[in-house]
Amino acid sequence: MPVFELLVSGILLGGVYALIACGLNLIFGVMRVINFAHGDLLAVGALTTVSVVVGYHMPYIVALIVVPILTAALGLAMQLLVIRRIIDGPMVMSLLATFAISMIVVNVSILIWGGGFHGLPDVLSGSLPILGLHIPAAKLLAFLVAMGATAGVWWFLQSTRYGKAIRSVSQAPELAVISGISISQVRNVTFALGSAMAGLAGVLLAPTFASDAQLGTRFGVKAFAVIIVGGMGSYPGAMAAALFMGILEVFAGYLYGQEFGAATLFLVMLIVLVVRPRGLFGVGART
Amino acid sequence: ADNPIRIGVALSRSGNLADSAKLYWSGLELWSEQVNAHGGLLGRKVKLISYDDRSDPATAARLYEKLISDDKVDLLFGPWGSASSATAAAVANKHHRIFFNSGGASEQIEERGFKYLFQTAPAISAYVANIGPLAAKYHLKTLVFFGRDYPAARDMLKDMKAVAKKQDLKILDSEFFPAGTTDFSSLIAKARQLNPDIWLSIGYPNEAIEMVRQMKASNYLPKVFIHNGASITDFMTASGKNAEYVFGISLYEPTLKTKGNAEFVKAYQQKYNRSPAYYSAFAYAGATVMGRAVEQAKSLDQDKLREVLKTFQTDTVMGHHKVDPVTHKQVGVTGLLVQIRNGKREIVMPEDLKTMDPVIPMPAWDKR
Amino acid sequence: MARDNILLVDSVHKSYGGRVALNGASLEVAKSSITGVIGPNGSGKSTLFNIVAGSLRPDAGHILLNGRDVSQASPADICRQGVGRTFQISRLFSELTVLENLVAIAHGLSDHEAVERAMGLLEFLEITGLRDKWGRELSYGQCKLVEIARALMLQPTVMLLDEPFAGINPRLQNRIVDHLQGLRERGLTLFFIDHEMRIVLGICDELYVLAEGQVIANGDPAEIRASQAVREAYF
Amino acid sequence: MEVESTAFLELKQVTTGYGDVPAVRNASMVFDRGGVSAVIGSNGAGKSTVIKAAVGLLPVWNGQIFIEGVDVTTEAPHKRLARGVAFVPQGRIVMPEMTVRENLDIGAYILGNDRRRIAATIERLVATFPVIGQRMDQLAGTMSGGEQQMLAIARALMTDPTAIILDEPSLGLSPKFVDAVFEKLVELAGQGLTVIMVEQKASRALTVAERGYVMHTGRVIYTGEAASLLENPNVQQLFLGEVPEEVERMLNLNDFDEAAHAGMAHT
Amino acid sequence: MKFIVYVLIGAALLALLPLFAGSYTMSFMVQMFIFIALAYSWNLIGGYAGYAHFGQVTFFGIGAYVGTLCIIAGVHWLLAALIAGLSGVLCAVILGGVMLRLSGIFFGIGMFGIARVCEFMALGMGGITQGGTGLYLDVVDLGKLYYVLGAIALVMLLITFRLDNSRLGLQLLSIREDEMAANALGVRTTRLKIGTFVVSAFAPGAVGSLYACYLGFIDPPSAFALMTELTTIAMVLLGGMGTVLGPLAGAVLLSVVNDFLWARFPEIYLTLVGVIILITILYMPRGVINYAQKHTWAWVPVARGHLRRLADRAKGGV
Ligand SMILES: Nc1ncnc2c1ncn2[C@@H]1O[C@H](COP(=O)(O)OP(=O)(O)OP(=O)(O)O)[C@@H](O)[C@H]1O
Ligand SMILES: Nc1ncnc2c1ncn2[C@@H]1O[C@H](COP(=O)(O)OP(=O)(O)OP(=O)(O)O)[C@@H](O)[C@H]1O
Ligand SMILES: [Mg+2]
Ligand SMILES: [Mg+2]
Repeated sequence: MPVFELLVSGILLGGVYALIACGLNLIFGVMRVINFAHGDLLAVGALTTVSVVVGYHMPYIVALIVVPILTAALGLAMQLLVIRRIIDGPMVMSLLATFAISMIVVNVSILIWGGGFHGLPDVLSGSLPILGLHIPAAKLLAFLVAMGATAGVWWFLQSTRYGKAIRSVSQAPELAVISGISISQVRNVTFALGSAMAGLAGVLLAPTFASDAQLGTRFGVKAFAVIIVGGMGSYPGAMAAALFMGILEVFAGYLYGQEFGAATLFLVMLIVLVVRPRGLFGVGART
Repeated sequence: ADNPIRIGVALSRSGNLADSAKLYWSGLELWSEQVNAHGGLLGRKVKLISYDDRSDPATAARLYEKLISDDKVDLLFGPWGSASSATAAAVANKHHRIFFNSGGASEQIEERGFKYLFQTAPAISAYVANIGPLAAKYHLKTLVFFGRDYPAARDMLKDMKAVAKKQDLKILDSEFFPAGTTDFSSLIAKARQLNPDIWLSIGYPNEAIEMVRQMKASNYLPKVFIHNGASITDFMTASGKNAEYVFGISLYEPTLKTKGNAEFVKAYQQKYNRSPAYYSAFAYAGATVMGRAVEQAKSLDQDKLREVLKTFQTDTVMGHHKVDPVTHKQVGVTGLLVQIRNGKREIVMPEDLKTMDPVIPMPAWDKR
Repeated sequence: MARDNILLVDSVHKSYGGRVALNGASLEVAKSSITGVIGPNGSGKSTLFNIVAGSLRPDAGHILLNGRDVSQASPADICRQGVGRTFQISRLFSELTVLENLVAIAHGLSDHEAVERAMGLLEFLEITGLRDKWGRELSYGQCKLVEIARALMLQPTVMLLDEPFAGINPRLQNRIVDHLQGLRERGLTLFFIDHEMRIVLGICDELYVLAEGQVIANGDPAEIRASQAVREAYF
Repeated sequence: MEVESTAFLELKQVTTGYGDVPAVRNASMVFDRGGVSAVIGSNGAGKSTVIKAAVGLLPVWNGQIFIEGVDVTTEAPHKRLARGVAFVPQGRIVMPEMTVRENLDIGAYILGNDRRRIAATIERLVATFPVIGQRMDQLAGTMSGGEQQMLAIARALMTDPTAIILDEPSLGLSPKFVDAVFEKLVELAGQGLTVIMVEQKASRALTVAERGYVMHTGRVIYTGEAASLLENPNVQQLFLGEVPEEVERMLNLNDFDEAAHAGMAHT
Repeated sequence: MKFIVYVLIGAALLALLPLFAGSYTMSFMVQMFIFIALAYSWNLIGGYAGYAHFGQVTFFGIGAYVGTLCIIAGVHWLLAALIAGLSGVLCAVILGGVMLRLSGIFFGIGMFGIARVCEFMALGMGGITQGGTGLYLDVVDLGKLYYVLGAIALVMLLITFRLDNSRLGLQLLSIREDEMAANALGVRTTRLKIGTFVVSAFAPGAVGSLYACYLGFIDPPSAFALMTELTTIAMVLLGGMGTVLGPLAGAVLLSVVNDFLWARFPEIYLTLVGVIILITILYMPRGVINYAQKHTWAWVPVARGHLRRLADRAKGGV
C-alpha cells in the first residue's frame, strides 16, 4: 500500500473539504442557517472563473479577486431579500428558503452556462515534485488557502472586536442590539463573507474539477459531514475533521472500494453524532 | 394528408439530462422535417408530440401514459436516458404499444422480455467490443475497470469480462464509484501500484475531465486511458491539450462512412450550425428505423408492425440495424474506439472504419 | 425524634468540569412541611433541585423519595411519583397557548377534568384572561405564574419550586403563599428556593442554608436568622 | 424643539405594544439627569414594554421619546446607547456560549478598541461584583441564576453610561447582593448617573428612589416623589403588600382586581 | 365533526374519479397521494414532535427495496407493501433509540446521513440490489394503486386529526417546544417520540413499495432521492407544520403548481417553483392553512379545537 502517497492525497482532499466547510461553518455558526445554496454559489464561482479565464482570456489571478466579490454580492442579495426576514423563525424555515434559493441559482446557472462541463486546462495544471511525490499544484494552493482562511476566520471571530460582535449576535441577538451592535449589519457581513468564501472555493476548485451548475452539490453533503464531525461553528474542529475525513476517505476508498469510502464519511459522522453530538471539538453551555 | 401521424416522445428539457436530451431531440426533429419534405409516411405527414420528463423516471412513466391514453398518439419513440427508458418501456408494453428504445442503453430494459420493445441503439456489448482487438493488436495485457455506479457501466463490465476472457487480457481490478465522486486520487494510487496497460472508465464527461486532470497533476498515465465521456465535445474543450491521445468510446462519429451519413451530417450542420453528436445520431437512426418499418408494414397497427420489426434490417447512419428476433436486442450496430489527435476524434477501431492508427502507449505528460 | 421524611438528600456531590457545585450536601424534607433552601448566589441550590428532579445525575450520593432511591431515575419517572417542579428561568412551551401549556402535562385526568382544573388554576392566579395567549407572549411575571399553575396541574405531593416568587408582585406572592399553605394542610410538601426573605422566613417550617455546595446551617427561621454564620454568608 | 427641563430621558404620550394590541397607552415619564427613579406595577402592567420602547427595542406607535431634548423616537437601539442610555433587560440575559470576559467586552463594544479603558472599567466592576472576577473564563451560560444577573448588570455598566435602565435588577440576587447592588446604584447616581429601575420589590425601590412611576394595565396611574408614593395608601394597598394582614383588605378591592385582569390579558 | 364530514365527502368524490379520469390524471393523482402520505408522516415527527427530519426517505427507500424484492420473490404487491411498511417500522425501532437522543438539528443531520449510508449500501450490495443497475418489476394497474394510496393518505389524515385533538398531540408539541421541561413535568418523552417515529415510518415504507410498483423500476438514486425528502418537507412547511390540513394543502398546492409550471415553462419551471416557495415563506411563514385560518375561512378547523371547545364550556359552567 502506497501509504505516503495516499496520506498526501488524503490531506489535500481534506483541504478541499476544509475550504468548502469554512464558509458553510461561518454562516451556520453565526446565523444558525444551513445554507443549501452554498455549494451553488461555489459552482457559480467556478463557472465564472472559467468564463473569466477561458472566455475573456484574463489571468487566473483576476478571477481570484473578482469572483469572491461577485459571490459576496449574490450572498448579500440573498440575505437582504430573504434570509433576514425569516432568520428569527424556526430553523427548517431558513432551510427551506435556502433550498428554494439553491433551486433558483442552479437553474439560472444552467440558463447562463448551459448544462455541460467546463474546465481550466491551462491553469495550475502542473505538479511540484516533493519527496519523490508529485503534489498537484492546484490542490496544494487550495489546501494552503483553506488552512489560511480557516485560521483567519477563527482568529477573526475569536480575537477581534468585530468577531466577538458577530458571535454575540448568534447567541443573544437582543442583547447584542442593546450592546450597540447592529445585528442587521453583522448578519449582512457574515453572509457576504461566507458567500465570498464559497466563491473563493469555486475559484480554487475550478482547475482540478469539472465545473458545471451541480459542482457544489457533489461536495456540499460531504462538507456538511466535516462540519458535524468537527463540531458546528468550531473552526479548529472543522479543519482537523476535514483532514481526518479526507485521509479516511482516500484510505478507505483504496482498501475497500470507492463506495465504501464515501459511505465511511457518513458512518463516521453518525458515530460522532451519537457519541458526541456536538462534534469532536464542540462545546456548549448548560441548557 | 391533413391528418398527420402523431409520434409521442418524452424528453428532458429540465434536470440533469436536459443538455444531452436537447441533442437527442435535434436528431428526431431533423428526421421528421426530412420525412415531411419527402411526402411523409404512408402518405401522411408526421407530427412530433413531446413533453418534458424533467430527467425523472417517474415523470417519464406518467407522460407515456398521457401520450397513449390522452393524446392517443400513433407511435411511441423512446426517451433519452436509461432510467426514463426503463419506466416508459414498461408503460408502453402494458398498453401493447411498440416502443423504439433509442436512448436507453441499459441491458436490463431489454432483458425483461417486453414483446413490444425494439432496440435501435447499439447494445451495451458494442461499446467495449473494440477493446479486445485493440489489446490484441498492440499487445496490451492488463486492464483496470473503474466505472460510475450506473446501469450502463455495470453492464459494460460484464461484457468487458466476456471480451477479456476471449483474449489474453487480464482484468486486474474492477470497481464502481458512486455518482458525485470528484476525487480520484485513491484510484490513481491503486492504478499506479497495479500498473495496468489499459485504464477503462465508464461514466460522465466530468469524470473523464477530472481523471485526466488529476492524472496529470499527480504525474500518472497508463499506456491507454479509455473513457466513454472522452468522446463528448465538452471533454476536449475542458481538457485542452491534456485531452490529446485520450481514447474515447464512441458509437457514432460524423466522419463515419456509413450509408447516408454524409448527407445527414450536412443537413444537420445546416440546420443546427454544428456537427451532430452521437446522441443526435441515436435519435436519427432510431427514427429512420421506425419510419422504414412503418413503410414496410404499410400500417400503424402495432401488432403488424411488431411482426415486421422482428426481422427488419436496414442501414442507418449508425450502421446496420438488426435485432435478435427473440430478445429484440440490437445486434447490428457496432461501437467505435476513437483517439483524440490534434483536437479531433479519430476512429482507431474497428480496423475497417479507422481514420488513423492509434499512438500507443500514450506519450508521458512531460514528453509532449 | 422520628420524623416522617418524604425526601432525603444524602451527601450529594456534583461538579462541573473542575468547579464543585455540590460538596456533600445532605437534607431532609419532612412530609407536609414547607422547607426552604437559601444561600448565596452560586451556592448550588438550583443544582440540588435539578438533581432531586432527575434532570441532573449526582456524581455521588443518593436521593431517596419516600424511602426509594431515585438518584438514577428519569425526570418523568420522578415527576410521576408525585414531584412537580418549576424552573428558575421559566420554561413555558412558547408555541402553545397558556391553556395548552397546562393541559399538555396533566396526567391521570380526562380531557374534560384537565381543562376544568386548568381553568380553575388560571382563575385562582387571576390570569384567566391569558388563557388563549401564546406562551411566548407573556411578561416575565406572567410566565412565572403560569409555571406555578403548570406545576399545580400535576397535583403533586411534593413541589420543587426554584425561585417561584422572584419577579412576582407582592400581592400575588401573598396569594400564592396562602394557596400553597392551604395545600400543605391537605398534605402537600413544599420544597423551595427563594431569595425573598419576607416569605422564606415567614412560612418555612425548616430552612437549609447552602454555601459553597454544603449545608452550613439548618433549623427553623428564628434559628437561622440568629445564626452568625448565615448572616455573614447571606444576609 | 428646545426642552427647558434638565430631563435626560423623556417619554411623551407613548403608546406601543405587540402585534396589533397596545400594551402601553399614553405613557409619559421624565427622568432627570442623576438620581434614581423607580417604575413599579403589577405583573403584565406594561413596565418592560414601555422600557423596551424607550431603548428602541419596540417601535413606538404613537408619542415621542427624547434624549437630552433630541427626538430619538425612531432611532436604532445602538444609536441610543451611543447617546448614553444603557439597558439591563429582564431575566438575566447573557451570551451563554461566550466567556464572562467576552460578555464584558461586548458590553464595551461601542468604546472601540480602547483596551486600557476596558481593563480599568472591568477592574472597577469586579470590586462591586467579586464573583465576576473569579469567573472570567467561565462560559456565561453555565453560571448560576444570580451570577448571570450580576454579569448582566456589569455588562451594561461597561460603557460608563449617562443613564442605565434596569428591568428588575434584584431578580434572583441574594439579599446581601441586593443591598450591594442598590448601594452601588445609589452611589453611581450620586456621581451623576441617571438610574431607572423597574422593580417588584416596590417599597425597597421607592425607598432608594427619588421619583416613582406606578403603572397599571398599560397606563401610568401615579407619578411623583418616591416618598409620597410610598405613603400613598392606594399605592400601598395596590402593590406593596408589605404586611400579610393587609392581604385581606386588598382582595376586597374588587374594582382594581377586575382592572388588573384586563391589564394582564389585553384581549 | 363538520370537518370529518367534509373529508368524507371529498373522499367519496375522489373515489369516483377513476371512472372518468384519463390515465395521465390518474398518474398525477397517484404521485400526489404518495406525497400526501409522505407529508403526513413527516408532519407527525417533524411538525408535532418538532424533530427536523431529513431522513424520511430512508424508510421510503428501504420500503421500496424490500417491497420490490418481495414482489420479485413472488409475494402479492399488496402484501409486499404491508411488509415494506413493517420494514420501515422495524428500521425506525432500531434507529429511534439511538437517533432520537440527538436534539433538533443534529437529529435531522444524523437521519440525513443515514439516508446517504443506505443509498451507498444499496449501491454496494450489488448481489441483492443489483447496485446502480436497479431492480425491475411489473407495473401495477394505476386504478388499484390509486385506491390503495388514496386510502393510505386518508388514514394518515384521520390519524393526524385524532392526534391534533388529543392530549397525546399536545404532549408531542410539548416535546417540540422544550423536551427537557416536558420530561421534567412527567411527559414520557422518550417513549412518546420513539413511538411517533416508529408509527411515522410505516407509511413511507409502504408508499415506497407502491412507488416501485408504480414505476416498475427502482434504483438507489430514485429510492433515496434527496429531492423526495425536500419536496415533502417543502409541502409540509408550505401547508403549515403541525396542523391537520397543512400537509394536504401543501402537497396538493405544490403538486399542482409544479405540474402547471412545468408543462408551460419547462426550461425555467424549477426557478419559478423556487420563487414561489420563497414568496410563500416570506408572506405566509406559518403556511397557507394558518394564513387561511387567520383570514377566517370558517371551515378550516382550528388547531386543537377540541380543547378550546371544552374550555369555553367550562367557562360557561362556572
Ligand atoms: N454547566 C456548568 N459548568 C460549570 N459550572 C457550572 C455549571 N452549572 C453550574 N455551574 C456552577 O455551579 C455553581 C452552582 O450553581 P447553581 O445554579 O446551583 O447555583 P444557585 O445556588 O442556584 O445560585 P443562584 O441563587 O444564583 O441561582 C455556580 O457557581 C455555577 O457557576
Ligand atoms: N412578545 C409579546 N407578544 C405579545 N404580548 C406580549 C409580549 N410581551 C408581553 N406581552 C403582553 O404585554 C403586556 C405587558 O407586558 P410587560 O412585559 O410589559 O409586563 P411587565 O409590566 O413587565 O410585567 P412583569 O412584571 O411580569 O415583567 C402583558 O399583558 C403581556 O402579556
Ligand atoms: Mg439557582
Ligand atoms: Mg417585565
